[in-house]
Amino acid sequence: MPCLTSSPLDLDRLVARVVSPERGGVATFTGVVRNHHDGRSVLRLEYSAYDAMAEAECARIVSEAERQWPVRVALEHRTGHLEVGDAAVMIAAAGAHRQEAFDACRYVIEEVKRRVPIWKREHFADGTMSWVDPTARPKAADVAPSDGPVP
Amino acid sequence: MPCLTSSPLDLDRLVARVVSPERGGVATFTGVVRNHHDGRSVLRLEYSAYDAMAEAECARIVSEAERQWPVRVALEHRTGHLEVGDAAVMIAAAGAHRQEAFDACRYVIEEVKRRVPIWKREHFADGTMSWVDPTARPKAADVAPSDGPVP
Amino acid sequence: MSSSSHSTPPASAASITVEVLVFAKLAELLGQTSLRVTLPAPTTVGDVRDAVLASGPGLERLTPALAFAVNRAHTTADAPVVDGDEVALLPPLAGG
Amino acid sequence: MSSSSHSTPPASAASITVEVLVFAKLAELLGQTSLRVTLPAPTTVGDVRDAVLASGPGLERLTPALAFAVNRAHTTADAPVVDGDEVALLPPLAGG
Repeated sequence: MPCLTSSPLDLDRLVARVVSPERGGVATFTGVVRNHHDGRSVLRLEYSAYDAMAEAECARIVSEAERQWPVRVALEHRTGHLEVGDAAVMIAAAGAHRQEAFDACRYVIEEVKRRVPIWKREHFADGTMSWVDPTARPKAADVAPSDGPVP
Repeated sequence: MPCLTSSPLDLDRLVARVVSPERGGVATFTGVVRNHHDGRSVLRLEYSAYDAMAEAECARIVSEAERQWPVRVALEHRTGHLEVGDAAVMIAAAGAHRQEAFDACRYVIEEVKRRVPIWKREHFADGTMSWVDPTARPKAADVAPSDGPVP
Repeated sequence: MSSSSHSTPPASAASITVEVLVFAKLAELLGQTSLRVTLPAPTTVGDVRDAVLASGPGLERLTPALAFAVNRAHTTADAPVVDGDEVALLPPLAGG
Repeated sequence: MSSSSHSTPPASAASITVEVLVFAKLAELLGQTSLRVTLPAPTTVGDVRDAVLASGPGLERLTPALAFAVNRAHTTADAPVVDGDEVALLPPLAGG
Protein backbone atom coordinates (compact mmCIF):
# COMPACT_ATOMS: atom_id res chain seq x y z
CA MET A 1 0.00 0.00 0.00
CA PRO A 2 1.38 3.44 -0.83
CA CYS A 3 1.85 5.79 2.13
CA LEU A 4 1.31 9.09 0.30
CA THR A 5 -2.13 10.03 -0.91
CA SER A 6 -3.87 13.17 -2.05
CA SER A 7 -7.27 11.86 -0.88
CA PRO A 8 -8.78 12.34 2.57
CA LEU A 9 -7.54 9.86 5.16
CA ASP A 10 -9.94 7.44 6.83
CA LEU A 11 -9.23 5.94 10.24
CA ASP A 12 -11.66 3.05 9.91
CA ARG A 13 -10.09 2.00 6.63
CA LEU A 14 -6.63 2.10 8.19
CA VAL A 15 -7.71 0.09 11.23
CA ALA A 16 -9.34 -2.49 8.97
CA ARG A 17 -5.98 -3.03 7.28
CA VAL A 18 -4.29 -4.17 10.53
CA VAL A 19 -6.87 -5.58 12.92
CA SER A 20 -7.67 -9.28 13.12
CA PRO A 21 -9.11 -11.65 15.70
CA GLU A 22 -5.54 -12.52 16.70
CA ARG A 23 -4.55 -8.83 17.02
CA GLY A 24 -7.21 -7.44 19.32
CA GLY A 25 -5.39 -4.34 20.59
CA VAL A 26 -5.32 -1.45 18.11
CA ALA A 27 -3.61 1.89 18.78
CA THR A 28 -3.91 4.73 16.30
CA PHE A 29 -2.53 8.22 15.91
CA THR A 30 -4.01 11.00 13.80
CA GLY A 31 -2.31 14.33 13.17
CA VAL A 32 -4.77 17.06 12.24
CA VAL A 33 -3.98 20.45 10.66
CA ARG A 34 -4.05 23.04 13.42
CA ASN A 35 -5.35 26.57 13.09
CA HIS A 36 -2.37 28.32 14.57
CA HIS A 37 1.42 28.17 14.50
CA ASP A 38 3.85 30.47 16.26
CA GLY A 39 0.81 32.46 17.32
CA ARG A 40 -0.29 33.15 13.74
CA SER A 41 -3.61 32.10 12.27
CA VAL A 42 -3.27 29.30 9.70
CA LEU A 43 -5.90 29.05 6.95
CA ARG A 44 -4.63 26.02 5.10
CA LEU A 45 -1.48 24.03 4.43
CA GLU A 46 0.22 22.62 1.43
CA TYR A 47 2.18 19.40 1.87
CA SER A 48 4.79 18.40 -0.66
CA ALA A 49 7.09 15.39 -0.64
CA TYR A 50 10.14 13.84 -2.21
CA ASP A 51 7.70 11.17 -3.31
CA ALA A 52 9.94 8.23 -4.17
CA MET A 53 12.06 8.60 -1.04
CA ALA A 54 9.04 9.31 1.18
CA GLU A 55 7.43 6.05 0.05
CA ALA A 56 10.67 4.15 0.63
CA GLU A 57 11.19 5.70 4.06
CA CYS A 58 7.59 5.03 5.16
CA ALA A 59 7.96 1.40 4.09
CA ARG A 60 11.22 1.14 6.04
CA ILE A 61 9.64 2.62 9.18
CA VAL A 62 6.67 0.25 8.99
CA SER A 63 8.97 -2.79 8.60
CA GLU A 64 11.15 -1.64 11.46
CA ALA A 65 8.10 -1.42 13.73
CA GLU A 66 6.82 -4.80 12.57
CA ARG A 67 10.24 -6.35 13.22
CA GLN A 68 10.61 -4.70 16.64
CA TRP A 69 7.13 -5.62 17.96
CA PRO A 70 4.66 -8.41 17.07
CA VAL A 71 2.28 -6.01 15.32
CA ARG A 72 0.82 -5.08 11.96
CA VAL A 73 1.17 -1.39 11.07
CA ALA A 74 -0.55 0.83 8.49
CA LEU A 75 0.62 4.38 7.73
CA GLU A 76 -0.76 7.05 5.42
CA HIS A 77 0.30 10.66 4.89
CA ARG A 78 -1.68 13.13 2.88
CA THR A 79 -0.11 15.55 0.39
CA GLY A 80 -1.41 18.60 -1.46
CA HIS A 81 -3.70 21.25 -0.05
CA LEU A 82 -5.23 20.62 3.36
CA GLU A 83 -7.69 22.71 5.32
CA VAL A 84 -7.62 23.29 9.08
CA GLY A 85 -9.14 20.21 10.71
CA ASP A 86 -8.09 17.81 7.94
CA ALA A 87 -6.03 14.79 8.96
CA ALA A 88 -2.47 14.96 7.58
CA VAL A 89 -1.15 11.66 8.91
CA MET A 90 -2.70 8.49 10.30
CA ILE A 91 -1.10 5.40 11.82
CA ALA A 92 -2.73 2.21 13.04
CA ALA A 93 -0.87 -0.55 14.90
CA ALA A 94 -2.54 -3.79 15.95
CA GLY A 95 -1.14 -6.49 18.21
CA ALA A 96 -2.26 -9.16 20.62
CA HIS A 97 -1.42 -6.83 23.52
CA ARG A 98 -2.02 -3.12 23.93
CA GLN A 99 1.50 -2.31 25.10
CA GLU A 100 3.10 -3.33 21.81
CA ALA A 101 0.37 -1.60 19.78
CA PHE A 102 0.97 1.70 21.61
CA ASP A 103 4.75 1.38 21.46
CA ALA A 104 4.76 0.62 17.73
CA CYS A 105 2.32 3.45 16.95
CA ARG A 106 4.40 5.93 18.86
CA TYR A 107 7.62 4.73 17.24
CA VAL A 108 6.13 5.20 13.78
CA ILE A 109 4.92 8.78 14.31
CA GLU A 110 8.27 9.81 15.85
CA GLU A 111 10.20 8.29 12.95
CA VAL A 112 7.84 9.78 10.35
CA LYS A 113 8.48 13.24 11.75
CA ARG A 114 12.20 12.65 11.94
CA ARG A 115 12.83 10.88 8.64
CA VAL A 116 10.14 11.14 5.97
CA PRO A 117 10.94 13.86 3.41
CA ILE A 118 7.74 15.89 3.53
CA TRP A 119 7.46 19.66 3.79
CA LYS A 120 4.60 21.97 4.50
CA ARG A 121 3.87 25.53 3.60
CA GLU A 122 1.43 27.44 5.75
CA HIS A 123 -0.95 29.99 4.28
CA PHE A 124 -1.79 32.59 6.90
CA ALA A 125 -4.89 34.70 7.35
CA ASP A 126 -2.87 37.80 6.39
CA GLY A 127 -2.18 36.42 2.90
CA THR A 128 1.45 35.50 3.53
CA MET A 129 2.86 32.00 3.52
CA SER A 130 5.94 30.29 4.88
CA TRP A 131 7.64 26.90 4.93
CA VAL A 132 7.33 25.26 8.32
CA ASP A 133 10.64 24.65 10.06
CA PRO A 134 10.10 22.56 13.20
CA THR A 135 13.77 23.10 14.12
CA ALA A 136 13.46 26.89 14.21
CA ARG A 137 13.17 28.78 17.49
CA PRO A 138 9.64 30.05 18.14
CA LYS A 139 8.90 33.56 16.94
CA ALA A 140 9.06 36.40 19.47
CA ALA A 141 5.31 36.27 20.00
CA ASP A 142 5.62 32.76 21.45
CA VAL A 143 8.63 33.42 23.64
CA ALA A 144 8.23 34.39 27.28
CA PRO A 145 8.43 38.20 27.72
CA SER A 146 11.87 38.23 29.29
CA ASP A 147 14.71 37.14 27.04
CA GLY A 148 17.18 38.60 29.52
CA PRO A 149 19.51 36.63 31.76
CA VAL A 150 17.83 34.26 34.17
CA PRO A 151 18.65 35.21 37.78
CA MET B 1 -22.08 11.01 27.27
CA PRO B 2 -22.69 7.56 28.74
CA CYS B 3 -19.76 5.15 28.56
CA LEU B 4 -21.71 1.90 28.34
CA THR B 5 -23.61 1.07 25.20
CA SER B 6 -25.13 -2.03 23.66
CA SER B 7 -24.64 -0.66 20.12
CA PRO B 8 -21.55 -1.18 17.94
CA LEU B 9 -18.72 1.24 18.69
CA ASP B 10 -17.52 3.69 16.03
CA LEU B 11 -14.01 5.10 16.07
CA ASP B 12 -14.76 8.07 13.80
CA ARG B 13 -17.64 9.15 16.02
CA LEU B 14 -15.42 8.92 19.10
CA VAL B 15 -12.61 10.91 17.46
CA ALA B 16 -15.12 13.56 16.37
CA ARG B 17 -16.07 14.07 20.02
CA VAL B 18 -12.55 15.10 21.04
CA VAL B 19 -10.69 16.54 18.05
CA SER B 20 -10.57 20.26 17.29
CA PRO B 21 -8.27 22.60 15.39
CA GLU B 22 -6.56 23.37 18.71
CA ARG B 23 -6.15 19.68 19.56
CA GLY B 24 -4.43 18.29 16.48
CA GLY B 25 -2.91 15.13 17.95
CA VAL B 26 -5.38 12.29 18.46
CA ALA B 27 -4.46 8.91 19.95
CA THR B 28 -6.99 6.10 20.11
CA PHE B 29 -7.17 2.60 21.47
CA THR B 30 -9.60 -0.12 20.40
CA GLY B 31 -9.93 -3.46 22.15
CA VAL B 32 -11.38 -6.13 19.88
CA VAL B 33 -12.82 -9.51 20.88
CA ARG B 34 -10.19 -12.15 20.21
CA ASN B 35 -10.86 -15.64 18.94
CA HIS B 36 -8.82 -17.47 21.55
CA HIS B 37 -8.13 -17.40 25.26
CA ASP B 38 -5.96 -19.79 27.25
CA GLY B 39 -5.57 -21.74 24.02
CA ARG B 40 -9.33 -22.34 23.66
CA SER B 41 -11.39 -21.19 20.71
CA VAL B 42 -13.79 -18.37 21.61
CA LEU B 43 -17.00 -18.02 19.58
CA ARG B 44 -18.50 -14.96 21.25
CA LEU B 45 -18.51 -13.05 24.52
CA GLU B 46 -21.11 -11.63 26.80
CA TYR B 47 -20.21 -8.46 28.69
CA SER B 48 -22.16 -7.48 31.78
CA ALA B 49 -21.60 -4.52 34.08
CA TYR B 50 -22.51 -3.04 37.41
CA ASP B 51 -24.03 -0.29 35.29
CA ALA B 52 -24.35 2.62 37.72
CA MET B 53 -20.87 2.15 39.16
CA ALA B 54 -19.31 1.48 35.73
CA GLU B 55 -20.68 4.80 34.46
CA ALA B 56 -19.43 6.62 37.55
CA GLU B 57 -16.00 4.98 37.35
CA CYS B 58 -15.63 5.73 33.61
CA ALA B 59 -16.53 9.37 34.25
CA ARG B 60 -13.97 9.53 37.05
CA ILE B 61 -11.24 8.03 34.85
CA VAL B 62 -11.97 10.47 32.02
CA SER B 63 -11.84 13.47 34.40
CA GLU B 64 -8.61 12.22 35.93
CA ALA B 65 -7.00 12.02 32.49
CA GLU B 66 -8.32 15.46 31.53
CA ARG B 67 -6.96 16.93 34.77
CA GLN B 68 -3.58 15.22 34.42
CA TRP B 69 -2.97 16.18 30.77
CA PRO B 70 -4.28 19.03 28.57
CA VAL B 71 -6.52 16.71 26.55
CA ARG B 72 -10.12 15.85 25.78
CA VAL B 73 -11.00 12.19 26.24
CA ALA B 74 -13.90 10.04 25.02
CA LEU B 75 -14.49 6.50 26.27
CA GLU B 76 -17.08 3.89 25.34
CA HIS B 77 -17.47 0.29 26.41
CA ARG B 78 -19.87 -2.12 24.83
CA THR B 79 -22.04 -4.54 26.82
CA GLY B 80 -24.18 -7.50 25.86
CA HIS B 81 -23.30 -10.13 23.28
CA LEU B 82 -20.23 -9.52 21.10
CA GLU B 83 -18.83 -11.59 18.28
CA VAL B 84 -15.16 -12.26 17.58
CA GLY B 85 -13.80 -9.15 15.82
CA ASP B 86 -16.25 -6.73 17.43
CA ALA B 87 -14.81 -3.77 19.33
CA ALA B 88 -15.46 -4.01 23.08
CA VAL B 89 -13.82 -0.76 24.17
CA MET B 90 -12.72 2.42 22.43
CA ILE B 91 -10.83 5.44 23.74
CA ALA B 92 -9.90 8.66 21.95
CA ALA B 93 -7.64 11.35 23.45
CA ALA B 94 -6.89 14.61 21.65
CA GLY B 95 -4.34 17.23 22.63
CA ALA B 96 -2.16 19.89 21.10
CA HIS B 97 0.80 17.48 21.30
CA ARG B 98 1.00 13.79 20.57
CA GLN B 99 2.85 12.89 23.78
CA GLU B 100 -0.03 13.93 26.00
CA ALA B 101 -2.59 12.28 23.72
CA PHE B 102 -0.75 8.94 23.89
CA ASP B 103 -0.14 9.20 27.63
CA ALA B 104 -3.78 10.01 28.38
CA CYS B 105 -5.09 7.25 26.09
CA ARG B 106 -2.86 4.69 27.73
CA TYR B 107 -3.78 5.86 31.22
CA VAL B 108 -7.47 5.46 30.44
CA ILE B 109 -7.27 1.90 29.10
CA GLU B 110 -5.11 0.79 32.04
CA GLU B 111 -7.53 2.29 34.54
CA VAL B 112 -10.57 0.90 32.73
CA LYS B 113 -9.15 -2.60 33.01
CA ARG B 114 -8.21 -2.08 36.64
CA ARG B 115 -11.29 -0.28 37.95
CA VAL B 116 -14.44 -0.45 35.82
CA PRO B 117 -16.84 -3.16 37.07
CA ILE B 118 -17.41 -5.11 33.88
CA TRP B 119 -17.27 -8.88 33.47
CA LYS B 120 -17.20 -11.12 30.49
CA ARG B 121 -18.30 -14.67 29.89
CA GLU B 122 -16.69 -16.54 27.04
CA HIS B 123 -18.65 -19.00 24.95
CA PHE B 124 -16.31 -21.65 23.55
CA ALA B 125 -16.52 -23.69 20.40
CA ASP B 126 -17.11 -26.82 22.50
CA GLY B 127 -20.37 -25.40 23.89
CA THR B 128 -19.02 -24.58 27.34
CA MET B 129 -18.66 -21.12 28.79
CA SER B 130 -16.70 -19.49 31.57
CA TRP B 131 -16.25 -16.14 33.30
CA VAL B 132 -12.96 -14.52 32.36
CA ASP B 133 -10.58 -14.03 35.27
CA PRO B 134 -7.56 -11.97 34.17
CA THR B 135 -5.94 -12.59 37.57
CA ALA B 136 -6.02 -16.38 37.16
CA ARG B 137 -2.90 -18.32 36.24
CA PRO B 138 -2.95 -19.56 32.65
CA LYS B 139 -4.33 -23.05 32.12
CA ALA B 140 -1.85 -25.91 31.86
CA ALA B 141 -1.99 -25.80 28.06
CA ASP B 142 -0.47 -22.31 28.10
CA VAL B 143 2.23 -22.99 30.64
CA ALA B 144 5.74 -23.94 29.58
CA PRO B 145 6.23 -27.73 29.65
CA SER B 146 8.48 -27.75 32.68
CA ASP B 147 6.93 -26.60 35.93
CA GLY B 148 9.88 -28.03 37.83
CA PRO B 149 12.55 -26.06 39.64
CA VAL B 150 14.58 -23.67 37.54
CA PRO B 151 18.29 -24.56 37.66
CA MET C 1 -26.48 7.91 47.23
CA SER C 2 -28.37 6.19 50.04
CA SER C 3 -25.61 6.25 52.64
CA SER C 4 -26.97 7.56 55.92
CA SER C 5 -24.77 9.99 57.78
CA HIS C 6 -25.59 9.34 61.44
CA SER C 7 -22.64 8.66 63.73
CA THR C 8 -21.78 5.08 64.62
CA PRO C 9 -24.29 3.75 67.15
CA PRO C 10 -23.07 1.96 70.30
CA ALA C 11 -22.04 -1.61 69.52
CA SER C 12 -24.86 -4.13 69.87
CA ALA C 13 -27.35 -1.31 70.31
CA ALA C 14 -28.42 -1.42 66.68
CA SER C 15 -28.34 -3.56 63.59
CA ILE C 16 -27.27 -2.51 60.13
CA THR C 17 -29.07 -3.52 56.98
CA VAL C 18 -27.41 -3.17 53.61
CA GLU C 19 -28.31 -4.00 50.03
CA VAL C 20 -25.66 -6.36 48.60
CA LEU C 21 -25.11 -6.60 44.85
CA VAL C 22 -23.29 -9.60 43.42
CA PHE C 23 -22.06 -10.18 39.88
CA ALA C 24 -20.77 -12.61 37.31
CA LYS C 25 -19.62 -15.95 38.71
CA LEU C 26 -20.71 -15.01 42.22
CA ALA C 27 -24.23 -14.15 41.07
CA GLU C 28 -24.33 -17.45 39.23
CA LEU C 29 -23.24 -19.43 42.28
CA LEU C 30 -25.69 -17.62 44.56
CA GLY C 31 -28.52 -17.82 42.06
CA GLN C 32 -29.35 -14.14 42.61
CA THR C 33 -27.94 -10.69 41.81
CA SER C 34 -28.86 -8.85 45.00
CA LEU C 35 -29.72 -9.66 48.56
CA ARG C 36 -30.37 -7.86 51.82
CA VAL C 37 -28.06 -8.52 54.78
CA THR C 38 -28.58 -7.43 58.38
CA LEU C 39 -25.68 -7.53 60.83
CA PRO C 40 -25.08 -6.16 64.31
CA ALA C 41 -23.42 -2.72 64.37
CA PRO C 42 -20.64 -1.82 63.91
CA THR C 43 -19.85 -3.84 60.82
CA THR C 44 -17.48 -3.74 57.85
CA VAL C 45 -17.48 -4.64 54.19
CA GLY C 46 -15.54 -7.79 55.09
CA ASP C 47 -18.24 -8.81 57.57
CA VAL C 48 -20.88 -8.38 54.86
CA ARG C 49 -18.82 -10.49 52.45
CA ASP C 50 -18.40 -13.24 55.07
CA ALA C 51 -22.14 -13.30 55.72
CA VAL C 52 -22.92 -13.60 52.02
CA LEU C 53 -20.33 -16.30 51.34
CA ALA C 54 -21.54 -18.30 54.36
CA SER C 55 -24.92 -18.61 52.66
CA GLY C 56 -23.74 -21.24 50.17
CA PRO C 57 -21.48 -24.28 50.44
CA GLY C 58 -17.89 -23.81 49.29
CA LEU C 59 -18.26 -20.10 48.55
CA GLU C 60 -15.51 -19.15 51.02
CA ARG C 61 -12.93 -20.16 48.40
CA LEU C 62 -13.91 -16.99 46.47
CA THR C 63 -12.78 -14.76 49.38
CA PRO C 64 -9.29 -13.91 48.07
CA ALA C 65 -10.60 -12.98 44.60
CA LEU C 66 -13.29 -10.48 45.61
CA ALA C 67 -13.01 -6.69 45.50
CA PHE C 68 -15.55 -4.28 47.01
CA ALA C 69 -17.53 -1.15 46.40
CA VAL C 70 -19.71 0.83 48.74
CA ASN C 71 -22.18 3.21 47.15
CA ARG C 72 -20.58 2.74 43.72
CA ALA C 73 -16.98 3.53 44.72
CA HIS C 74 -14.15 1.06 45.27
CA THR C 75 -13.26 0.36 48.87
CA THR C 76 -11.51 -2.24 51.04
CA ALA C 77 -12.68 -5.07 53.29
CA ASP C 78 -12.00 -3.11 56.47
CA ALA C 79 -14.18 -0.15 55.45
CA PRO C 80 -17.18 0.39 57.78
CA VAL C 81 -20.69 0.18 56.37
CA VAL C 82 -23.71 2.00 57.68
CA ASP C 83 -27.40 1.30 57.45
CA GLY C 84 -28.73 1.70 53.91
CA ASP C 85 -25.37 1.37 52.12
CA GLU C 86 -25.20 -0.32 48.73
CA VAL C 87 -22.41 -2.88 49.07
CA ALA C 88 -21.08 -4.66 45.98
CA LEU C 89 -18.98 -7.82 45.92
CA LEU C 90 -16.89 -7.73 42.74
CA PRO C 91 -15.34 -10.86 41.20
CA PRO C 92 -12.18 -10.22 39.13
CA LEU C 93 -12.94 -7.41 36.65
CA ALA C 94 -12.60 -8.20 32.97
CA GLY C 95 -13.51 -5.00 31.13
CA GLY C 96 -11.49 -3.45 28.34
CA MET D 1 18.83 2.65 -8.04
CA SER D 2 21.24 4.30 -10.45
CA SER D 3 24.36 4.19 -8.29
CA SER D 4 27.26 2.82 -10.36
CA SER D 5 29.45 0.29 -8.64
CA HIS D 6 32.89 0.90 -10.18
CA SER D 7 35.74 1.45 -7.73
CA THR D 8 36.87 5.00 -6.99
CA PRO D 9 38.88 6.34 -9.93
CA PRO D 10 42.24 8.05 -9.31
CA ALA D 11 41.76 11.62 -8.07
CA SER D 12 41.56 14.24 -10.84
CA ALA D 13 41.38 11.50 -13.45
CA ALA D 14 37.62 11.73 -13.80
CA SER D 15 34.65 13.91 -13.08
CA ILE D 16 31.43 12.92 -11.37
CA THR D 17 28.02 14.03 -12.53
CA VAL D 18 25.02 13.72 -10.23
CA GLU D 19 21.38 14.64 -10.39
CA VAL D 20 20.56 16.97 -7.49
CA LEU D 21 17.00 17.28 -6.18
CA VAL D 22 16.03 20.28 -4.07
CA PHE D 23 12.81 20.91 -2.16
CA ALA D 24 10.61 23.36 -0.34
CA LYS D 25 12.28 26.66 0.56
CA LEU D 26 15.49 25.67 -1.22
CA ALA D 27 13.65 24.89 -4.46
CA GLU D 28 11.88 28.24 -4.14
CA LEU D 29 15.13 30.12 -3.64
CA LEU D 30 16.85 28.31 -6.51
CA GLY D 31 13.85 28.64 -8.82
CA GLN D 32 14.12 24.96 -9.76
CA THR D 33 13.54 21.50 -8.30
CA SER D 34 16.42 19.61 -9.87
CA LEU D 35 19.79 20.35 -11.40
CA ARG D 36 22.79 18.48 -12.70
CA VAL D 37 26.14 19.04 -11.00
CA THR D 38 29.56 17.89 -12.24
CA LEU D 39 32.53 17.88 -9.88
CA PRO D 40 36.04 16.42 -10.00
CA ALA D 41 36.35 12.97 -8.44
CA PRO D 42 36.42 12.00 -5.63
CA THR D 43 33.62 14.07 -4.22
CA THR D 44 31.18 14.00 -1.30
CA VAL D 45 27.61 14.98 -0.57
CA GLY D 46 28.95 18.08 1.18
CA ASP D 47 30.86 19.08 -1.95
CA VAL D 48 27.67 18.77 -4.00
CA ARG D 49 25.79 20.88 -1.46
CA ASP D 50 28.50 23.57 -1.53
CA ALA D 51 28.40 23.69 -5.32
CA VAL D 52 24.61 24.09 -5.35
CA LEU D 53 24.54 26.75 -2.63
CA ALA D 54 27.30 28.69 -4.38
CA SER D 55 24.96 29.13 -7.36
CA GLY D 56 22.83 31.77 -5.66
CA PRO D 57 23.60 34.78 -3.46
CA GLY D 58 23.18 34.25 0.28
CA LEU D 59 22.29 30.56 -0.01
CA GLU D 60 25.22 29.52 2.18
CA ARG D 61 23.21 30.54 5.24
CA LEU D 62 21.05 27.43 4.62
CA THR D 63 24.05 25.13 5.12
CA PRO D 64 23.45 24.22 8.78
CA ALA D 65 19.77 23.41 8.18
CA LEU D 66 20.17 20.92 5.32
CA ALA D 67 20.03 17.14 5.56
CA PHE D 68 20.93 14.73 2.73
CA ALA D 69 19.88 11.66 0.86
CA VAL D 70 21.70 9.66 -1.79
CA ASN D 71 19.59 7.36 -3.91
CA ARG D 72 16.57 7.88 -1.65
CA ALA D 73 18.23 7.01 1.65
CA HIS D 74 19.39 9.42 4.36
CA THR D 75 23.12 10.02 4.55
CA THR D 76 25.65 12.54 5.86
CA ALA D 77 27.70 15.35 4.31
CA ASP D 78 30.90 13.30 4.33
CA ALA D 79 29.40 10.40 2.34
CA PRO D 80 31.07 9.86 -1.06
CA VAL D 81 29.00 10.18 -4.22
CA VAL D 82 29.61 8.37 -7.49
CA ASP D 83 28.68 9.16 -11.03
CA GLY D 84 24.94 8.86 -11.64
CA ASP D 85 23.87 9.15 -7.99
CA GLU D 86 20.63 10.93 -7.13
CA VAL D 87 21.57 13.43 -4.43
CA ALA D 88 18.85 15.25 -2.48
CA LEU D 89 19.27 18.38 -0.35
CA LEU D 90 16.59 18.30 2.32
CA PRO D 91 15.46 21.43 4.18
CA PRO D 92 14.03 20.79 7.69
CA LEU D 93 11.39 18.06 7.39
CA ALA D 94 7.87 18.91 8.47
CA GLY D 95 5.81 15.77 7.89
CA GLY D 96 3.43 14.24 10.39
